[in-house]
Amino acid sequence: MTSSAVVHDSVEKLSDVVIRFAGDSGDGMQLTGTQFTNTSAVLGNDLSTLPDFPAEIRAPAGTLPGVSAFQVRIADYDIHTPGDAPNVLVAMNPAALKTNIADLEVGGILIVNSNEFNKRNLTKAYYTENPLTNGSLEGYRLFEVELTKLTRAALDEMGLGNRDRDRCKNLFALGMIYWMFSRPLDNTEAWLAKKFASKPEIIEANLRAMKAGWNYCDITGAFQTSRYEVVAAPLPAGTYRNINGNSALALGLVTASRRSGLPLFLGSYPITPASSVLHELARYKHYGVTTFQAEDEIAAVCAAVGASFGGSLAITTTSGPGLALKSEAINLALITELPLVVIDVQRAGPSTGMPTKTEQTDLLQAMFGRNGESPMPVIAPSSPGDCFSVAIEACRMAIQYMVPVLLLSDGYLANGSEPWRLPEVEDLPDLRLEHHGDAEDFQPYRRNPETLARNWAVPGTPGLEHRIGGLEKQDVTGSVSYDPDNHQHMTRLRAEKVERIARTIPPLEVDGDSGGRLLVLGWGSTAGAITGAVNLARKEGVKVSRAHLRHLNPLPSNLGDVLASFEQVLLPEINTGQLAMILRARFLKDIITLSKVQGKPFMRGEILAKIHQLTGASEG
Amino acid sequence: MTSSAVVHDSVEKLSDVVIRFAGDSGDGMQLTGTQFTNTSAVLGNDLSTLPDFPAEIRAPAGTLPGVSAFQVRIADYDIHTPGDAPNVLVAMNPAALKTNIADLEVGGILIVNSNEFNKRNLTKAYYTENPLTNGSLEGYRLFEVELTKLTRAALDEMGLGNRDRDRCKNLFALGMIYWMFSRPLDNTEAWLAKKFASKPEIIEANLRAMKAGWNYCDITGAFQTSRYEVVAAPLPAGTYRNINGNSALALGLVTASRRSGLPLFLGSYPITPASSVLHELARYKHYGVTTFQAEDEIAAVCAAVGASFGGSLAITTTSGPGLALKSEAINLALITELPLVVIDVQRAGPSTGMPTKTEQTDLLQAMFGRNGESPMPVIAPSSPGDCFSVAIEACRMAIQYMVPVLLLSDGYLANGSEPWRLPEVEDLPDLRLEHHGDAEDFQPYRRNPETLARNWAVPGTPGLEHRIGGLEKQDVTGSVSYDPDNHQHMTRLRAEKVERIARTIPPLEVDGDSGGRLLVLGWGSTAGAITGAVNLARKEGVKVSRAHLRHLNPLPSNLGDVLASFEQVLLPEINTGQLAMILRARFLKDIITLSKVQGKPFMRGEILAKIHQLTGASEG
Amino acid sequence: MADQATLTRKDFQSDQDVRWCPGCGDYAILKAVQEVFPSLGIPREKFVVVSGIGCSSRFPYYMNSYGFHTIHGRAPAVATGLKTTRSDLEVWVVTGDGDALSIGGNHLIHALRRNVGLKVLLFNNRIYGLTKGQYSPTSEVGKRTSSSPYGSLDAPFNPLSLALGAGATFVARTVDIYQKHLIEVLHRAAQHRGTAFIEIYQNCNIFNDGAFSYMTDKSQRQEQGIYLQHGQPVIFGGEEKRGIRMKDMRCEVVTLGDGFSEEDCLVWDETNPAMAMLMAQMLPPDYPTPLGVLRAVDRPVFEEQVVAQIQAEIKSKGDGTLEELLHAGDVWTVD
Amino acid sequence: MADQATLTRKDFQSDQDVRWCPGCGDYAILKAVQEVFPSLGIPREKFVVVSGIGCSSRFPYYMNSYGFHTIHGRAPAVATGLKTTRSDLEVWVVTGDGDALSIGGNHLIHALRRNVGLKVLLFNNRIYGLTKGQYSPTSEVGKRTSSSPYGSLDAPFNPLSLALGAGATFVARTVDIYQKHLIEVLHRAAQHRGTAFIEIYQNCNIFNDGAFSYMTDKSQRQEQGIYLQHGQPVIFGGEEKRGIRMKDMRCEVVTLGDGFSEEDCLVWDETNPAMAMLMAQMLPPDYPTPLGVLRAVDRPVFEEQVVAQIQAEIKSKGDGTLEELLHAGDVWTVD
Ligand SMILES: Cc1ncc(C[n+]2csc(CCOP(=O)(O)OP(=O)(O)O)c2C)c(N)n1
Ligand SMILES: Cc1ncc(C[n+]2csc(CCOP(=O)(O)OP(=O)(O)O)c2C)c(N)n1
Ligand code: SF4
Ligand code: SF4
Ligand SMILES: [Mg+2]
Ligand SMILES: [Mg+2]
Repeated sequence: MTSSAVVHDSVEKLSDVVIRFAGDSGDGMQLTGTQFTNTSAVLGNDLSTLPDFPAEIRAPAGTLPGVSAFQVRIADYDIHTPGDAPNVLVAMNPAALKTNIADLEVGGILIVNSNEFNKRNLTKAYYTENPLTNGSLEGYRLFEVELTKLTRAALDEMGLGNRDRDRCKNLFALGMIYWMFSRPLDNTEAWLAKKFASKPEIIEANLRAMKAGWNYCDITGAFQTSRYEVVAAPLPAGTYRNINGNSALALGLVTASRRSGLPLFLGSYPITPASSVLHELARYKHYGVTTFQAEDEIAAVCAAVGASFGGSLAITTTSGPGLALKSEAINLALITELPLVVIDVQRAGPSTGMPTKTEQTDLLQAMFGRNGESPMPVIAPSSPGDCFSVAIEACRMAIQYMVPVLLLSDGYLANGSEPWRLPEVEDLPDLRLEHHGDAEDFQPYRRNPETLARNWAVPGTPGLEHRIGGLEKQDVTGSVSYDPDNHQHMTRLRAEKVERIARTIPPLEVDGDSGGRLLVLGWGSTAGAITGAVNLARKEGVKVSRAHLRHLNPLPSNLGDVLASFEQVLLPEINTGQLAMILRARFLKDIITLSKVQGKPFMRGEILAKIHQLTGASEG
Repeated sequence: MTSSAVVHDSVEKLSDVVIRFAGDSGDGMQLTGTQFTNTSAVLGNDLSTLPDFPAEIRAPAGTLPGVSAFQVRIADYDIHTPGDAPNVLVAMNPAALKTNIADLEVGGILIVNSNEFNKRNLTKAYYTENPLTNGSLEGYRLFEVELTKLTRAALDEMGLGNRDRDRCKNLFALGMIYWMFSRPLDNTEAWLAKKFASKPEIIEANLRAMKAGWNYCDITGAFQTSRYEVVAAPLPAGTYRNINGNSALALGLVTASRRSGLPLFLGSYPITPASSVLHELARYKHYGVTTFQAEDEIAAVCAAVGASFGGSLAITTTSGPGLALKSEAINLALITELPLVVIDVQRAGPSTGMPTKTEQTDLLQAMFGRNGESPMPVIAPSSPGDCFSVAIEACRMAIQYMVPVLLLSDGYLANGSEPWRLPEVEDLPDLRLEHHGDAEDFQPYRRNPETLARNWAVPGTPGLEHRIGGLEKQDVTGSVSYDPDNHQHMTRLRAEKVERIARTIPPLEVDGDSGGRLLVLGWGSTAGAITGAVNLARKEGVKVSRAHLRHLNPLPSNLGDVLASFEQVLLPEINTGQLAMILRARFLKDIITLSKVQGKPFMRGEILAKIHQLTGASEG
Repeated sequence: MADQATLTRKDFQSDQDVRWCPGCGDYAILKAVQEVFPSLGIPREKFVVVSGIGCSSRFPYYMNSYGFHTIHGRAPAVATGLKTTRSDLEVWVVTGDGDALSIGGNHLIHALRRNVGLKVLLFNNRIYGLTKGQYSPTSEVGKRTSSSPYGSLDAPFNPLSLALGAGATFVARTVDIYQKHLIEVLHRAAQHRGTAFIEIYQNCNIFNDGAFSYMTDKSQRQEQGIYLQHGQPVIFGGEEKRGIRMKDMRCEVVTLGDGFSEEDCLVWDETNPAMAMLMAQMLPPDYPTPLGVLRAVDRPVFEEQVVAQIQAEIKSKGDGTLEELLHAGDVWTVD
Repeated sequence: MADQATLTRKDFQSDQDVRWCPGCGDYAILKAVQEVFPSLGIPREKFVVVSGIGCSSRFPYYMNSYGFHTIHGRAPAVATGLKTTRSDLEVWVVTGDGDALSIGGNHLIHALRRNVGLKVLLFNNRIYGLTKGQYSPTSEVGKRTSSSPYGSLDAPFNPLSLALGAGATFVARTVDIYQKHLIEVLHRAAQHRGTAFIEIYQNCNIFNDGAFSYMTDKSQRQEQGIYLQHGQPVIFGGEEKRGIRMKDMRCEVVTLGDGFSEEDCLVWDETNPAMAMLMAQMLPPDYPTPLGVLRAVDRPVFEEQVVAQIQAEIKSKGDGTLEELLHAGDVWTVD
């Protein structure tokens, strides 16, 4: 909680605050967090969120595995992560307290629903003593609120049972936090009205609970010394919406479809945390989108390959274990040189691993997890909003170069959200293709001399009848060929095609000095934490530069020069050093890995500590 | 054809000769080659073979895709490859001539069945003129033999139709070559007698044809100036048999089963060139071997995982596309820490590629083709015979460390053969395990402190009931765990377990000076060609050392020192530099790749040329 | 180590907290299985529960037997490897409609044709529970879910027909909350040699609540369910008894008394493939739902044959030695 | 570019050399297909032949239409993606018994339940041809092959039963060398809406020669084959006419004249599921082999529904614009 230290009207202005809502999965914490986020977004804060779902659908109420949390950070300046340690923690029950308290900053605000701290719930959370009374929470600003009781009381007149009334506890909590951070209620009011249009009773109950929470603070003065304000961040002018990574992917794909004039086809099989891309796209039927929920990942990618053969912009979405299953079929797209975008929303592995947790451990699988020499472009978004343009870029590469492309997102990006400035439609890339193939002297493997893309002649076109398949093909004619020299040639050609993409991607930009002591390099979802850490280090006077890779294959052509310009290169990865391996091999430069494999994103502090260590800077 | 230049009794002594039999796939060339090989083996030659099958089962007779060839090299000294260019080519029809003549050494002996050079066959082979008469074969020692006519004549009295008689042409050719290389017929006679025990007519016909071939040469003096002898090679004393790589794998697996006391289970789905391991093992039922031909590769590996859970020594065999499919399930073995040996007999990719051709392009897939951080041991045999001990070593690693192990063979090793000295049973490693698990205080993930292997407690053992699965597991207890630190710990532990294997593998041995200008490093099936090339270079006085990696993960602990001791390291690979990438990343040393991706093994000459180039030596 | 003679339900309860949603039908099935296992007279260590991925597939963690929570769709394949090499074990497979029929369809039908000695419990909740509610291969057409906001279009599988078509030797259907029926069917399955396939209707109260209430609602149980009994006429209904008779090779519901008597009704025969198929294809709302054993026949059991073949070879050739193995074929000696 | 009105067999012959073994049954099927395509009145560019991997799956290379030789077992999945997005195309799938029923079993049954508009030609030679002769999921028990030197133990699938169990709307069987029958069945399939599944007995003269000679031998054709005709009594046999009648819900072979007449025989009904199942399960040597169309019914076609749903949404919401897409939901403006 960075205080700007301007206190007036007993409202303290803050620059930056991190709030975490934690409760039972039945407590509606995701909704609470999302509402707070949206309201803050409309107020113009920059923000970043981190939901944390339990692995079980609905573990028994009150248990540790049943805890669901949502962290949101709002700021009056440009931020990049949901924050390391929350400044405010709302804990709806003992289990939520137990699993989250360790993260709360020392001296942080802790609001608990004291009604839930009964024997039964304490036991479920494996507390032997009541933490509210045994002094263990002394380091925090603890506010005990009888949230259950107060919510029930607020809804007394409505004639609802206790179960229904208890469902509104989260709105009571939201009301309190709205009060504490001086947020208006109207945004959530409007949302409730729309969401439950057909159920006026629910709207009413939720509204009452929220207002009761707000009034409780206002009237009782429970938090009188603690009312804050975080003013709007100076974001670039434009229209914004709050977006998570998977939604942004879906929008990007539909956009690419429209800008290329190719119908969008998604073949997918549900898997956490990728499923919501399927869910989103299934809603865009009026954009001509076809979604196909296949019987498994193999059928999903195969159907996409079939759709691509038929002329669609074909996509398949999955997570790590699904990518493993798709690898054989991806190679079919690779050898038949059909465009395909494969999206892997990474999660913690190996095997089923920790499905709801994030990780960047599929990079090497994406690069090399196929039989034979099978290079393909790999690209990764750096923030939830960036998923939009990365999706478009993946589609561009796929159709312009007639290659399957791998897009590596992750669970953190998928579920995390940030304000996203809507692009102007006319600024979006034009992806229309020149018409391929001419019946006179048509050859299926004849190539565009610049991109080396082969002709994409779709069935139904008279005179261009041809056959493709997984056997090695003679260049130009596309006939099956066992000729040794042709195989060498085609192997080289498939690699060359991918390498040529480098001509169309921007050089790597360095933020800070273009050379010197230390470069912190990143890829994918670590961008926010790295930027945050580097900014903090700079504030301390440490000289450090920063760069972020979007294209992982091919790499930007200036990367070698950039790396050579720095004495040290630090590469934080949510794996054991996968990109580092690729760069070390390619550039024979000692890349220093900062590895974290805990199913969680980096905290700024962790990267900052490493920067300190490498630069010899004090822990200042 | 290296001549020792000792001519007596009009028989020229040769040190080394390469013979290729080529004909239509119906002509029995594989049989002919195998018989010549076996006879030579019994005579004590060192030898090496290279069969070359057509991709089609039986392409129309006389066509180019229908050509089947078998190359064998015999020598009176220790050799390592089937030879670069044949000295003798037998071409049974125009198509066989067309596809093979380019390889024959200048001045080499060319025997053709002139009866087949008719209009029809010439057209099928896309010859516009008859090569026998247009002077195009002038550079060779051409012998035209009316092989069809002579064979028919030889069987005249037997009352067989022409079709049956023509089936014996290959034996006529074999007889000729036996005469030419002064080999006895008895070995083949015995084989025929055994093979066709129930069909005396076939034995008789084949025998007559073979003898007719022999006599034809002896009587007509067709080759009078060309009779040769290759005497026995000074092989180490012992009992030998000629073996190909897949048979050696099968024997190694059964041996590991016996030496460990664990029943062998193979789950497999047929795929070229791996299928024959399944075929061989299916014959060893009286060794208690269970072979399961599954519905697909996924079921095959899953069944193996199930068998491993049940206490079997579990194996799955496949080739590249199949490995891609198995990757998800291999990770299940990895996270549940169950022993499993995965054998990939590599073939040319990507996708279906060129299924009958060889390649080393699955190394990166083997290393990295799984979701999440999933390190596993990788090992590769260097010759057909070496497959035996590498199979045993793979089993050792799997059961001693409770890990899935990847064994990378390839099509060249699978089908190629060499004399193999039978080991003494008592010299074979003892793979018996200590009894795992004790009902008192049993924990499924408790570990051996030395190997870090967890307990392998098999169902049916009273008191050791426990559950395993693909979710992340708490160390020691094996309970499902989403704890971030535990995940980090287990990730490290799974890697550490693989690294610890390095303690039990021998240091890399360098053949030649242990440091200096140039090291030629290899892995897998390139061993023969590299050894051959290095030996040739040394004969020329070039200083060059050689080393061969058997363990690719973990690498031998002294590898870094070895690489550092050489100015240059050359790494020939039948891929675009996959191992080089791993070594470059690990040791930040510039490894020079010699790449060949043509579906064919290296020729010594190709590697020698690169050695020349790097050492600045003349073309020798 | 509990003595098998005295095994009770408690012996099969593991120390893990059960983590299904409160109210989930899976609890009832767990209870029934923990009832049945100790009653079979088999030592606890002989039981192995193998599952895939899904809510249902968490099952092994809650059973204090050996257990293997494998990967999505592959439980029948893993179980086949286990049972083939360890025919002494009791291998039970727990799977969901997505796990068994979507990604795992192939392994399931292959296990059925091979007749591997597995008991396959398919928890059919007509939804993907664990991934939060997408339609499954048993969801009815037109189902609105997160992945089918305008209604699903894929015609569902009929799991019993599919199993029958694949050559299953034992096919049954029961319901999570019909404890007695469920336990009876599990007992029948436990006795079966070869693959026993049991579809268990299971309510997912979070994502597909009430999927089976058309028949499980107390008022409907008699009207909407046919409880098949081998050798008995197919009769159902509460007050007003009704029956199924054959007409022109199709099933017809008739009201008894109304010109029809018990004699006109089909007499249930578990061994008749045509009857099983017809019964499997009786679907609501046109027909009541058949429950119980639709098919139970004897056919050679895969793992028994595998073991027998190995034994026969050992008998005919002798237990192979390594010496023999290595020296087989053409060998020669170099001195 | 040939004019569809005048298309002939030649128009569908590609320039690639056909590379099956001389004598392979695949040649006859190729010939029949090249006969049927030009006769359908559909332009050549509308045909796509999609295959998996196997000898049979080389088929597309020999057809001068669009073609896709995909990967092992996945042809139905690739074809589903193609047909769903391009319902204007005629998508024919060529597959083998290994390709379709071993590795590809799941995709096949899912295509059948969805009723995607594909024609699936399963070349059943009861062997893995391309990989040189291992037993397949349709090989008879006890088959000795390279991978089963002591005889295979896996009970085979009955492809027709499996397809019926999966909900197939069109199921037929024919034989490579019965050109006329084959062409007739292909014509019927071409007319069918939804998935048409056709098992074609195909002789692999290299690895499984004579697998069907028990019925294809000239002398046996009448005795061993039943040529089903919708609406006709099920009668077969040469001199001595025989028929199939129903008894206790099982099929029985009766000799006509011998106390039985045509009237006693089952009248074939392509729409009756029980009949189809019974007929599918009639196996030699106990029964003659049924040929022709076992099932042909109408059910909503997958890709038509998909297209209709998209059209309906466009109609109700208007063709979406990018502006709308991006601006949906809560937006706010920063000036
Ligand atoms: C390879 C793979 N693909 C997808 C998933 C995601 N996934 C987990 S369970 C499941 C479906 C579960 O449905 P069902 O089998 O019906 O079980 P239920 O949860 O309904 O009991 C899916 C799609 C996965 N874990 N692994
Ligand atoms: C993933 C994969 N696994 C295995 C193979 C090897 N393979 C190719 S075709 C085939 C079986 C062919 O049998 P079938 O489908 O009956 O076709 P047929 O050759 O008999 O026409 C197999 C196992 C492969 N190409 N790809
Ligand atoms: S989501 Fe449904 S099936 Fe899964 S545990 Fe909850 S109620 Fe049961
Ligand atoms: S192997 Fe059999 S199926 Fe394959 S082409 Fe030859 S005869 Fe035909
Ligand atoms: Mg389900
Ligand atoms: Mg076949």
